[in-house]
Amino acid sequence: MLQVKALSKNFGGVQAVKNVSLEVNKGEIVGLIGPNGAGKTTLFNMVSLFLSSNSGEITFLNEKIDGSTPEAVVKRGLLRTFQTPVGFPKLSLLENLMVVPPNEGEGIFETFLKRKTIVQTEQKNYEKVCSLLRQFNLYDKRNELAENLSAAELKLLELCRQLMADPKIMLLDEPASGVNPMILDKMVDHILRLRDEGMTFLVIDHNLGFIYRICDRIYCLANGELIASGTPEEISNNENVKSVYLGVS
Amino acid sequence: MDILVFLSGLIALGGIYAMLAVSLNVNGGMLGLWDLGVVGYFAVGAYSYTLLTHDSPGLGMPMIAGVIGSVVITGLLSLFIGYTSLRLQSEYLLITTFAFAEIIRIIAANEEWLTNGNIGIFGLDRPFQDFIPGTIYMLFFAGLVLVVLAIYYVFAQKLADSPMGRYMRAIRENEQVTQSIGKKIFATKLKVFILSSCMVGLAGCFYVWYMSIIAPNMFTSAITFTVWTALVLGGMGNNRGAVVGAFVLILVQEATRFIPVPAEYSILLAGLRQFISGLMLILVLRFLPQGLIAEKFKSVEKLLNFQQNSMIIEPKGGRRNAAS
Amino acid sequence: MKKISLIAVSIVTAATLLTGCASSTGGSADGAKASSGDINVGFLAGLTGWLGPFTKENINSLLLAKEEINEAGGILDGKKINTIDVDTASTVEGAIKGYQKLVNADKAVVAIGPETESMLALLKEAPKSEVPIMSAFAGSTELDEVGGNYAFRTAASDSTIGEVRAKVLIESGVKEIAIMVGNYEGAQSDVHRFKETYEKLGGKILEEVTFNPGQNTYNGELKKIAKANPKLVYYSGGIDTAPSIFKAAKQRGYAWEWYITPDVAVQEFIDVIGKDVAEGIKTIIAMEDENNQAFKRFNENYEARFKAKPSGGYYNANTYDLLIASALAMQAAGEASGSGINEKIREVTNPPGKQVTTFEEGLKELKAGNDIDYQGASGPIDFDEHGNVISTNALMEVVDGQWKQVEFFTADYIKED
Amino acid sequence: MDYVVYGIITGCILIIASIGFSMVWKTENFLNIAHGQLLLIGAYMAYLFKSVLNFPFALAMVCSVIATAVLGLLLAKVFYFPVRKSGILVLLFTSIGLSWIIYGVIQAIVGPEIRTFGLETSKMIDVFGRQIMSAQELFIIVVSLICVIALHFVLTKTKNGKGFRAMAENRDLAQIRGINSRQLSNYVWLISSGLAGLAGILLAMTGTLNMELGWQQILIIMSVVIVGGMGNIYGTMLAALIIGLSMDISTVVIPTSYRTAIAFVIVILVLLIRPQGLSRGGTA
Repeated sequence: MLQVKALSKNFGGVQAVKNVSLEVNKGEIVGLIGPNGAGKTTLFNMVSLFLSSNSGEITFLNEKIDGSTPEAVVKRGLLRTFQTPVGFPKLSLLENLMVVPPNEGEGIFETFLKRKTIVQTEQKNYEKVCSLLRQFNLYDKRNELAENLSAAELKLLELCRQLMADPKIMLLDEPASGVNPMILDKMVDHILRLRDEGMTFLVIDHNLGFIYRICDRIYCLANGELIASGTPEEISNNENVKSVYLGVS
Repeated sequence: MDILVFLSGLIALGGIYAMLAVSLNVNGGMLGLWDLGVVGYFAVGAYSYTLLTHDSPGLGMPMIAGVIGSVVITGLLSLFIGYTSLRLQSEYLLITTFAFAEIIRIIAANEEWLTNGNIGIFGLDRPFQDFIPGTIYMLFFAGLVLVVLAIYYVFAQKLADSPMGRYMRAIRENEQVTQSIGKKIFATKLKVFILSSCMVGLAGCFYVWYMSIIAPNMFTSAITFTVWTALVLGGMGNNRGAVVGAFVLILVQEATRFIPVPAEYSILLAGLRQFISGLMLILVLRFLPQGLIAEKFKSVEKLLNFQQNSMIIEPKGGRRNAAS
Repeated sequence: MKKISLIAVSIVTAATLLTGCASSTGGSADGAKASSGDINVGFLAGLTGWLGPFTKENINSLLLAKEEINEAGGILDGKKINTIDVDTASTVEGAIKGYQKLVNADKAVVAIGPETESMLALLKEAPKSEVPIMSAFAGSTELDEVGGNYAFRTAASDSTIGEVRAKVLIESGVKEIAIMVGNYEGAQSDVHRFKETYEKLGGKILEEVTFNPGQNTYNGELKKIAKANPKLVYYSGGIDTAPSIFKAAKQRGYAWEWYITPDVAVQEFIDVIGKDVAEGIKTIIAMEDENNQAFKRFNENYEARFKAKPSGGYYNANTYDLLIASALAMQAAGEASGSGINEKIREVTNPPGKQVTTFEEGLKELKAGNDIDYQGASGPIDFDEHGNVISTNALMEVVDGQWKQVEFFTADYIKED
Repeated sequence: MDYVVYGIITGCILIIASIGFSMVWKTENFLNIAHGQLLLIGAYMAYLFKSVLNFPFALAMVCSVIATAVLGLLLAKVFYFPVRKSGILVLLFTSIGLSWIIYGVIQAIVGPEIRTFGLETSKMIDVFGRQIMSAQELFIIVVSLICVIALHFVLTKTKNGKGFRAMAENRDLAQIRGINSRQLSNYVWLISSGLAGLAGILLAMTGTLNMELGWQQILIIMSVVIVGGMGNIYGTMLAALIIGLSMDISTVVIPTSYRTAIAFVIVILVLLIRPQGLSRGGTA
């Protein structure tokens, strides 16, 4: 579903990502691990087109997408989350999610000319948002401002928000960091459930336990290079991976 | 009666500034664009109107054509400015828009064939001036300003309460996340920027009417700072705050004129007025960083009347502080 | 709720301040309580901003005129004059706000002081409000043919003074000059008619450089002038830029003769650019002959009252005359009103009539029922149909760090050919 | 050729005026509009020492720079430090409010008169038989050179200077490494205000002391700093020279009345071509 071929990125002489290739198939949960500064987030940024790559190729749903815009990629169903899930702090949860689906009312003239359509769309979106919030146990807080949520709740909200955009694949940037074990279990449940419903994931995280629990396959990056790939078992026994992790922490 | 006329003069001016503040709130407050070019669009609006309606220099067109023309011309210019500068972030955008405004003023001062240079154009007509006696014209004019201000307010408020307003606030809050959910941020910014500029341009026509003269030195950066101050004072992101901020600022500045002092000390007093404006701004920012009226939370459910029966409780910290 | 009440409080405070003070007579001079019979006269000018340096002496001149009037017993059977200073911050917006305050809140009968742009902005407003606007230093040619009804000025028009200046230069054999002009209305208007007349009379402008006030240096501008290699340079600009320009020119050894705009023909100018640099700089200024009695008397009184000499370039005598003439006009009209002034000001200042030079004399004659012709400290003060005066002019030069009158030209100078 | 010299002189004053502004921007993260009014304070302080207290000019300069530096720090402590947490916009507008306060106070004290230091007209200096610049202008260039060198020394050799550079490189990292940010901040405010005071004096030396000085200069200062790249000291120096040179050289080609517009056109061009300014500064 998503193929990355020989992707590289330079930052003023520093090679952040070197010649990385990876692949994610439909219905898979693929992990991406590596120590700080390994180039994981840079890779994410390039795949989601927030950052242009120096060389290499990204293919999504059998079409080349590099050179396109983040918006266009989102439309095709590739969504990403961010490491620090601040979202829209001064917007309520409802607003945080209601803003996601494309809405005809998001124009100046439309606001005044298409009132009826807007209300209909809003009604539809509202119901979708509410059911999503119920699924994630956030419904009671729907009128709370996002800034009043706990870090873990924000992570869930982040997930919800990206789900609102009907993704086919989701790139999760550290969904488990700063999340307490109880909520982490829930997060795992949510992700697995979504996978069962047909979603595909590419996940970055430092929490190896979490990654091993959910992932079908794992890639390991260090210093911008791919040093290992395989099933969780293979990775957990890989000497390269061990040395990289031990060497850093 | 005379006091009324005097106050109506102040209200007219305060109203014009309030129009500017509401326009600025659309892009500065709700969308979070740091636009220091307000006076530039103001000048372009005022000059386009004058040059379209005045006989020489100018085309001598009817007033209404001038007003429409000025909005269109301001819009086109802001399309150009916005297209070139809106990709820049915060401070960079601030300086670029500021630079554009300065360049507009310098051009107005130097291109004599077009604008009559520094001398400007004077004795400009006001709407309906032939039908209303001069002594009470100000009353009428203040009324006209207030009506248009009300339209501005309702318009901006409707926008704020719509999905568009929500979308704009989202961009203000977190541009990156907004982009990650597939929104075309640049296009939206440009649209709102042009809208706001057009609103400022229209206010420019009112300023011309109020002043009855147009000259480049009416359009210094002091106006931009005054409008921003009014908005920050009143509360960013909040249309009510914008209006209140503008009136409070103008009224307080004028009120200081009435402090009775001997002639020898009038220069001292003049210095003191600057001091008071500055102090007021600092105190408000220190103790009410969200402005006099903070941007208020409005529930989606309430706005759309989804759950008329249930009470919607305002969340804690329910005032949005746009000033950070 | 707390915040809303706070706004409410601030608005109410502001409004109370406004209306409360508005119903009283506003700023009363000298801290003295203004009694209800007093006549309010407004001084509407930029006390701050770029006009600030001009107006500080004018406040004094007006004070002097006021005190003379009040000491002579006031007008209309003992009514005293009361001046109210209103700062426009040197902006048109400030002038309009200030004028509205004077008219509606202070019930002033006349607004003395606005500069050119503010005059232009208030031109239509004044007849409606029936409160004349009078300027002592709005010299712009733009005002040449628009005033006369509720708008008067004792400042000589730039066009008159420009013509005089051009003629003087040509007659003294200077046929080629360069011009440095500040990028603002006052400076450009000053140069406008001069250039026209000078070229008509056969002079040649070698180079004209427009400069912006407030720059760090003006070397580039000066170099441009130097390239044209003129003998004489005409400078029309502010006092703030003068030191940078004149000192730099002197330093670089440019031995030009300088003529400057009358606005900066003040002692301060010599002080800021230095005596050695200022030596020999000339100007032609719309001023009464320094041997004229009224002018002498004004200067002496001013010096005695404020312990400083009035500066010619700040149009102090012109400001003084405006108030005296207005007071006489009100006396003649028999009522303290703007319309009274507008109606009678020509009658008391223009011939025919018995010539008077002080308020006291004028008051006496008016009371005796005689027609008068006020001869002011700044000149004969004869308003034409557009509210302008034809001024007398003086050629001034800096000698030993002082402005000295070198030559005097009567009002007829430009007419004789 | 002469225009190049003029440009360098203009640029040198701009360097002194802008560095402090740039440093504050880097450490405190906001545009300190009141920086322009610090120039005004410096100039009037020097006037106070020179013409009222009759100090020799050199001593008056030093006293004024020190006084402005201390006052600048004090103002920062009173007005900026308490609102630091409220965000950039609040700081920005506090600085605008502070500008008005300073302007109003000085206006009330000194009135609108225009003053000068009353210095003698300086001689021209001959180089190879050509008069290049006046002694006064040479003085300005020398003073700014000394400042630049001194600043470079301070930034590379002293602890606080290193701290500043570390902070300029990476704010978060510097805090992690335990750089005393309070002490550093005081230190930046002192240097920044002192330099502003010096710039004010230099400006008043060639021209006049007038109330509008602060407002007039802050616009150009902002342009310089933006062109130089956010908070980058060396970039700022380069930008000051470039803007100074282009303003003066432009007078050869286009009407002098457009001189100030040149600075703004450069700003717009630079931002459109290199949105981060001339040198890499890295925004947050």
